[in-house]
Amino acid sequence: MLLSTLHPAAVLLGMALLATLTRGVLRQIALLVGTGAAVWVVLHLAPGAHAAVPFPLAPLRLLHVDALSVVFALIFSLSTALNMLYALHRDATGELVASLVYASAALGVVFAGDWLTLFTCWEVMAIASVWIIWCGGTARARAAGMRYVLVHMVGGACLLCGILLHLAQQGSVGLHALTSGTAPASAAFWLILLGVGINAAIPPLHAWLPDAYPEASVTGSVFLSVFTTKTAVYVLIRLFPGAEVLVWAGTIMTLYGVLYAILADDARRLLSYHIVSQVGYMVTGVGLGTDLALNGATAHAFCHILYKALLFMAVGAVIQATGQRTLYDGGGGRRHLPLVCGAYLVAACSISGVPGFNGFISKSMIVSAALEAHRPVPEILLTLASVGTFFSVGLKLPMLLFFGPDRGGSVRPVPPNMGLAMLVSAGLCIGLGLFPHWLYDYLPFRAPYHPYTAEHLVSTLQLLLGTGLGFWCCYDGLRHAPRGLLDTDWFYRQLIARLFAALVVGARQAGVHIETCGLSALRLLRQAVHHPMVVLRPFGRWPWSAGASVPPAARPWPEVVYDADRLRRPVGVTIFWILLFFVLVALYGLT
Amino acid sequence: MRRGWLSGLVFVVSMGLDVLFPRQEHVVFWWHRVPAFAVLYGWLGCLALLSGAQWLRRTWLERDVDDDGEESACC
Amino acid sequence: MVMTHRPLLAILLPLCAAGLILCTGRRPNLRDTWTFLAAGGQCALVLSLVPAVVAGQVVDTAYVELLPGLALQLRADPFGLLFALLASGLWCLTSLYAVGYMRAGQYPRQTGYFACVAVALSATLGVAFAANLLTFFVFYELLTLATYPLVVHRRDAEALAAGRKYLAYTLGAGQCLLLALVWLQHLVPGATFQPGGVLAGKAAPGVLVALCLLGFLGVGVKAALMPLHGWLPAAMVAPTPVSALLHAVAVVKAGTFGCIRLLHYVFGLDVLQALGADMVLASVAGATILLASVRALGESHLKRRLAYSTVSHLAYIVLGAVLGSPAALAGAMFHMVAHGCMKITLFFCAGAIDIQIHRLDIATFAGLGRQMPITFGALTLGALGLAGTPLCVGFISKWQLGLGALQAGHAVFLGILVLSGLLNLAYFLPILLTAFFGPGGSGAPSREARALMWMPLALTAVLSVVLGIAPNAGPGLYHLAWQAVGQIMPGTAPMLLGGAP
Amino acid sequence: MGMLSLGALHYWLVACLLLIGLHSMLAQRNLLKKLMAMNIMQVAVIVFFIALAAKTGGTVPIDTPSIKQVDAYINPLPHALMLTAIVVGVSTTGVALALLIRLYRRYGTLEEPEVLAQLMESA
Amino acid sequence: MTAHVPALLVVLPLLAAVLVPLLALRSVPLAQLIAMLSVGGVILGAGLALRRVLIHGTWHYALGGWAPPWGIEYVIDPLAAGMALLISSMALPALLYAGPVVAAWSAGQVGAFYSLFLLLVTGLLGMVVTGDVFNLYVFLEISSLAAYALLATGGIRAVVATFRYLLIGTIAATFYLLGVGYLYAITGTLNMADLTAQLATLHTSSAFVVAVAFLAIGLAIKAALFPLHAWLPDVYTYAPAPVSGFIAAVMAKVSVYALLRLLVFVLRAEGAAGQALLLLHWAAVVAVLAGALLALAQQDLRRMLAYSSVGQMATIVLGITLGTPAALLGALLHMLNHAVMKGCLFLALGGVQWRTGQVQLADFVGMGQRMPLTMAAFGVAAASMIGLPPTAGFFSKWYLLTGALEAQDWLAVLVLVGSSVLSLIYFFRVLEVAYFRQPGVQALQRELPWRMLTPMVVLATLVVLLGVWNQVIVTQVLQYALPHGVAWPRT
Repeated sequence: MLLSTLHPAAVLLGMALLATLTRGVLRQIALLVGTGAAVWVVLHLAPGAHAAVPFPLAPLRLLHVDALSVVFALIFSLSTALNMLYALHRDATGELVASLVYASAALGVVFAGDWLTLFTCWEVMAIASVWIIWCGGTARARAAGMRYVLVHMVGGACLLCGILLHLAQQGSVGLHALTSGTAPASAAFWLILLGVGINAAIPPLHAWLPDAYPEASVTGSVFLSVFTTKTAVYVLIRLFPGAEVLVWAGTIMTLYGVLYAILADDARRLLSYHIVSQVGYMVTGVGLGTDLALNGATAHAFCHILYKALLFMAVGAVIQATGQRTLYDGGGGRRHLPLVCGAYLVAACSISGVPGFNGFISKSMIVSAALEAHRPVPEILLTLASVGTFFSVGLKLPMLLFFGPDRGGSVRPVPPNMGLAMLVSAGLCIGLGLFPHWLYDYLPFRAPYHPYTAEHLVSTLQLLLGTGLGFWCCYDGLRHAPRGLLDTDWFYRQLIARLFAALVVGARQAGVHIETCGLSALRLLRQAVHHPMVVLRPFGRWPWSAGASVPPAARPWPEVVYDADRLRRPVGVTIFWILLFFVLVALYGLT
Repeated sequence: MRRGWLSGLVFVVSMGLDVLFPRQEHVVFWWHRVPAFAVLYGWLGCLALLSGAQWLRRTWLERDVDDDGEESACC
Repeated sequence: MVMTHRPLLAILLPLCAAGLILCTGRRPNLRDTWTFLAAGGQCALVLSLVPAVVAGQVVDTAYVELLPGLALQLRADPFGLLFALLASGLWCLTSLYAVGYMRAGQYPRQTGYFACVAVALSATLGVAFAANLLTFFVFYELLTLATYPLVVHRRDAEALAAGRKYLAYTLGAGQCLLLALVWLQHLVPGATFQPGGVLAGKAAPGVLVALCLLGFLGVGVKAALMPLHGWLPAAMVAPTPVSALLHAVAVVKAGTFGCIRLLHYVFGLDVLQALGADMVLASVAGATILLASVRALGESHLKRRLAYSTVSHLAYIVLGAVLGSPAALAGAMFHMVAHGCMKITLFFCAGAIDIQIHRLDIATFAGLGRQMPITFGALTLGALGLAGTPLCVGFISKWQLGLGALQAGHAVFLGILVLSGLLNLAYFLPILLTAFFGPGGSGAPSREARALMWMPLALTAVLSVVLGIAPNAGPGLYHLAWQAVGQIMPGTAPMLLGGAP
Repeated sequence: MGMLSLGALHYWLVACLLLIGLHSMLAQRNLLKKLMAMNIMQVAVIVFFIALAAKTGGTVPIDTPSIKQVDAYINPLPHALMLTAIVVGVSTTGVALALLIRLYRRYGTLEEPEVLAQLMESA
Repeated sequence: MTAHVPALLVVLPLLAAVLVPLLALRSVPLAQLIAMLSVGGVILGAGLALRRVLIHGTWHYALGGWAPPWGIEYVIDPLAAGMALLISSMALPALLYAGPVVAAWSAGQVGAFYSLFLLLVTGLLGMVVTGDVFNLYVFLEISSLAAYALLATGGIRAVVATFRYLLIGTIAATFYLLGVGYLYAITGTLNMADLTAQLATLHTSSAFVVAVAFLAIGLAIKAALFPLHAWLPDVYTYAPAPVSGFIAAVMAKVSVYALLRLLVFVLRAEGAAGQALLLLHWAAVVAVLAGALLALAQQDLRRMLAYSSVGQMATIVLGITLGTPAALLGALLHMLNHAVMKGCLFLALGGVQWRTGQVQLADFVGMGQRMPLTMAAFGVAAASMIGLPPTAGFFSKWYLLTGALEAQDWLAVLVLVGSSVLSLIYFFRVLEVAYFRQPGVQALQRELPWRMLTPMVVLATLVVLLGVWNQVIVTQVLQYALPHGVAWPRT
């Protein structure tokens, strides 16, 4: 059946093409239908379907369907549809096309069956996403986008090196887990891990994320929050299940993100840091590597995409309505934007893992996996991270943004499509929270899990309660003027940038210097050549030292002209030479 | 002051609950047996995270906001 | 062994065209018709050679003996044909573009311009089809002479200075090459290009070193290896079509072509490896790749930035040629094509911008991308391709070169390649950023250049994507490259992975 | 050989003449004197050749009935050569004098430095 | 008739030289026609002679029936025949070219001019074909005297230059004569072949050494070998165009020919002759570069060409003194090529001067538009001087380089390459000014009359044809002109 091997990315690419050709309502309808169709196509993919294409470098396996890829493809296409609904009112063709290409590239990564396809889609994602950021339109967006794309290209370069090394070592082009072999981790292993790790925003390689995501447009950042990191998680699950280093990397991620989120002032930057933190859970899950953990990572990715998108949608709606970006210059969203406020709270509950919301059913999977794997430190630290999550996203942000004192200011109405998108997302969050098996049925690995047990509920509620009390106690300490935060991007934003600029300037000056030196040497030489006799004079009195002001290009012939009349010697001189030569020859002959 | 009282009350109540109905499953590490550990942990963790974060900000992470605007070095 | 005169015809056709152009200078339309006819005819002739060569036959042409045992001799082998296809194919597009450009800019001396370009293309084909070093040298010098008037086309002091620099570099190098040629003839009388080289065991190491030095000085200048690159940025004073066709494709590629000919058809890689010369050359190429990219970052004038980028990418080719693994060599050969397509696109765009806003300072492009979407779209494709982004032709060669570097056991050169890819982005992305997202339009609102200009550049941009997705499209250039590699390194079955079909 | 029996004296004469000629061509500033020195030099060569021809007891090589045996005559060939040389020398001198006349008419002097100086000014 | 071709080569122009002045008084065009016809006859004769000697080998011709070694003998081998052909066929264009130049003169002057020119040709031909060393002296002086007179017609500066040349030239001739005298003293013969035979045992005696020294220096002066070149630049610079075109092309070469003939063919490069060649080699190495550098220094283009001649003559001497087959072939080929291209250059330049009165580099701006054909001829010849393929100059450079490599004389290799680089610079300089500089005012095109244009265009064409056919020339003619014991091609 043809449909079973139709690549969903192709559908989205078609949509992108359509988006360039059409305008207005027609385009809106087309986009909704098309993105919906993509979801439908994903659902109808035949498991194990293959689509291989011959290519001179290596045969391409564009479409390689299995349970894992289907889950990610499902959530990607689903959230594409939702985000498209959210962005329906925008008329920014460039951003729409970039978003669709971005999404289809993510789908391409998910279905890639070989290294070459994977890398190709990987690079396309980077370019499409930076296009979205640049569409933010501000100077900050331009600068942040440039940093973003350079970082990602470095990641791509590492990935390419790793892939080439891997291929040069063992010929097969098919994707397979690099941790399966008992061989010690090779250079290829680390390079690929580095390349993927940059996209997964593993500290200290994470700084591009909070740097760039808040700078995109309201709709753009919603798209951005979905794909890059989660495709990285997917690739980690494919290639590095059970890589010990990931356990610790993930654990650190969770706390790192939380800490910065507590300090963050910009609403979307706070959410961005929470992407780091949440992805940390998934990375830990990948690192644990048990079936339950991998399932947990997958499920968490699925739910995370939903509620994180919803968070960005809600904050975006606030920005759209009031134009305020940071937490402190406003509040009272509750009164003006009740729906947005409600949607936000749903998402906040989800991310905080409140029972009944989808965060609860996925995050707890990973913690329990850590528990079953007898890893105390990750378990306790992940719990601590969820405390921080509830603190900053569940309490701090809404307190300041929605329930704070109303500073007035005009409030534009939120477009209906935005509201609809938020409603649907919120519904999905709650639905999955209440009926976890909707999600669990799709999970790739066989690991039964039941989140709703008494103890689990009790302990979770206790934890949340404690956190709430803590927040209540130190609530006043949170208000302060917005201040910038130093992060690891300082290294390339300041250090490397300065060094690099110095290098460029230095190289240029060196080149120019060399050329000028060469030119002046040539001028000297030419002058000497143009008037050989003057070479015999003492250096100081070289006549051309005077008129050297004119640039050499303007002087095809020299200042000092060879004047035969001045240099004509009496004939006797020649006769002298003749005699000298005669004597020479005669003596040489005679001796 | 009210906050202190209330926190104490909640803590005591939950500890009581935990003592009355001790936990059966998922008991892997010692702290799973500690009564009302979750509440305490949430409360302390919350304060710890906040103060830790503030301390970090004060010691290292301060920077003025406006150096985001700079164009990249390559332009 | 097939005897045919088509290579000869492909060389003579533009010469005749040059004559006609000079005669019909008074009537521009007729004059430019000759250019089109010559370009098309030449392209057709070269294409007609493809089947025989792909079938593995050596296409030889009758020759005249100039010196005892040394003849002016033409031969079409896969490598030569690859270069010939590139040059003649791109000439077709460039001739369209050039007519549009010269007329839009109301340039003087168009007759002489088109005549010289025709002669230059004839010389380029001669270089491509040369069967021995003498023939190569003759056409190589002719190429220099034919391009000089194009460099000084503006006739002002700057142009003349640049022209002087150009001749000083190229003809000086010609003398070195001549000496190497005489010496080679002295050592191996009547030597023709043989895959695998002819010099093995023919001379003492000292002599070989000297010969190496002379030969690579000779071709290295046109290949713009780093100490010898000075002429290329200076030559950018020429009209943009010249920079596009000659200083991005014909002349500089003739240099790299000569490098590969010398390396693999005269010296033979094992001879160089015995001398240790290959690593020296590789190091020079590697240094050039990086340094030139850094210099490009320092240039704010678009054409000069492109010139330094050309320097860097030519070094890719030389590097791939000396690494000595089949994949690297194939990558080098194919990068001649890849870089040709992409860089000519970029120069076309530069020309279109120049014609529209009369400025080439990158800072002045702010917002121009929204006014000239086709031009800057093409520029985007070309730039990304040069950086080695997948789906563009540049990726194919970069992949091959990287894999070849690993096969040759020199991972460091893989590092250099990817680093240079990043540098490429670093100096191309700001252009796109300024053009598409820069604040506001710059001065008077501009629009696309005339169709005769944007069509060719769109075509080349599309071409560089099509070749990136299907490298064997059309005459099967990628396959030709691997065929040549197969001749040079017999028994290297092009492995599927990183290899040819 | 016979020619040496005269002793090397006349060769010294030749050498002296030659050197006198060369020296004054080198040292004299007047072009006319240079010309005369040139003639002296040519004379030296003529004497040299004639000396080659000389032999003791030989008479001028004119066929006289009284003398029958060949070696009573001196070698006629150098004389023949020198006749040519003299002709050449005379004609050279003639051309040179013609040139000198034109020089003198133009510059009013035959002192080489002055002529060169005037060339410099006329440039 | 064909039996007496060797004599006719000399006698024909001599008779014409006598006849022309008388005819000129009657009708100038007729005189010019006769002059050209006689030279044409010589070309024909030289061609016949060359053909014959290539088929039947060296041609010995006893003048006036006196058998050698007593009588004077004319010996024509491929080299001599080739030189004769070269001289006469360079004379014809110059004569044709002279027409418009002398148009303004009185009939008497015209007659004198042509007769002197024919005498010059006679002398040079005689030097080439004679087999007798003293006879060579006579012809040397004939050619010199005619040359003095011709050169002096170039104005007052030419007179000064000529007088200085006369003094130096006479010293050279005298030295040559002394050398001949010494050879005669120790061998008692003047016939070249006989000398070779006699000297086989004598080339160690001190008299021989002195003789060689005299001969070598005398001929080196005539060949303007740096630093004995001082007479040449002024003479070439101020001579009238047709004269300089011819003299610069062949005269010095005939002296080099004599040098080659005597030191290599007659004296077999043995003993002192070999040592003299060695010294000449070093002198030539210096001279090649010195000539090129001094040429680079000049702003007066005639003087530039003159100094370039100094360098090129030295190049030929270098080839001869290297002595390997390829080097000798290169030297001979370069004699031919350089004659043609330098003749072309001087004629073109003289034409420009005759038309515009300008010879300074700075004045050549826009000359490419004003006199396109003339400058085109100049350009082709210049390309050949630089040694760009496929012009003639490239191939002589090729053989010379090969010879230097054969001899493994790296210094010579460097010098040869260096000189062609320098010549590249000084000739390109002219072309750049003439073609690529914008003239301030658009000067209208004023081309030369056909009689001046034809010779230079023919020579320019010849430059290319010689390049394309050099293979034929080398294999059919020059390799038989090599001194015996030097085989080409080596196998």
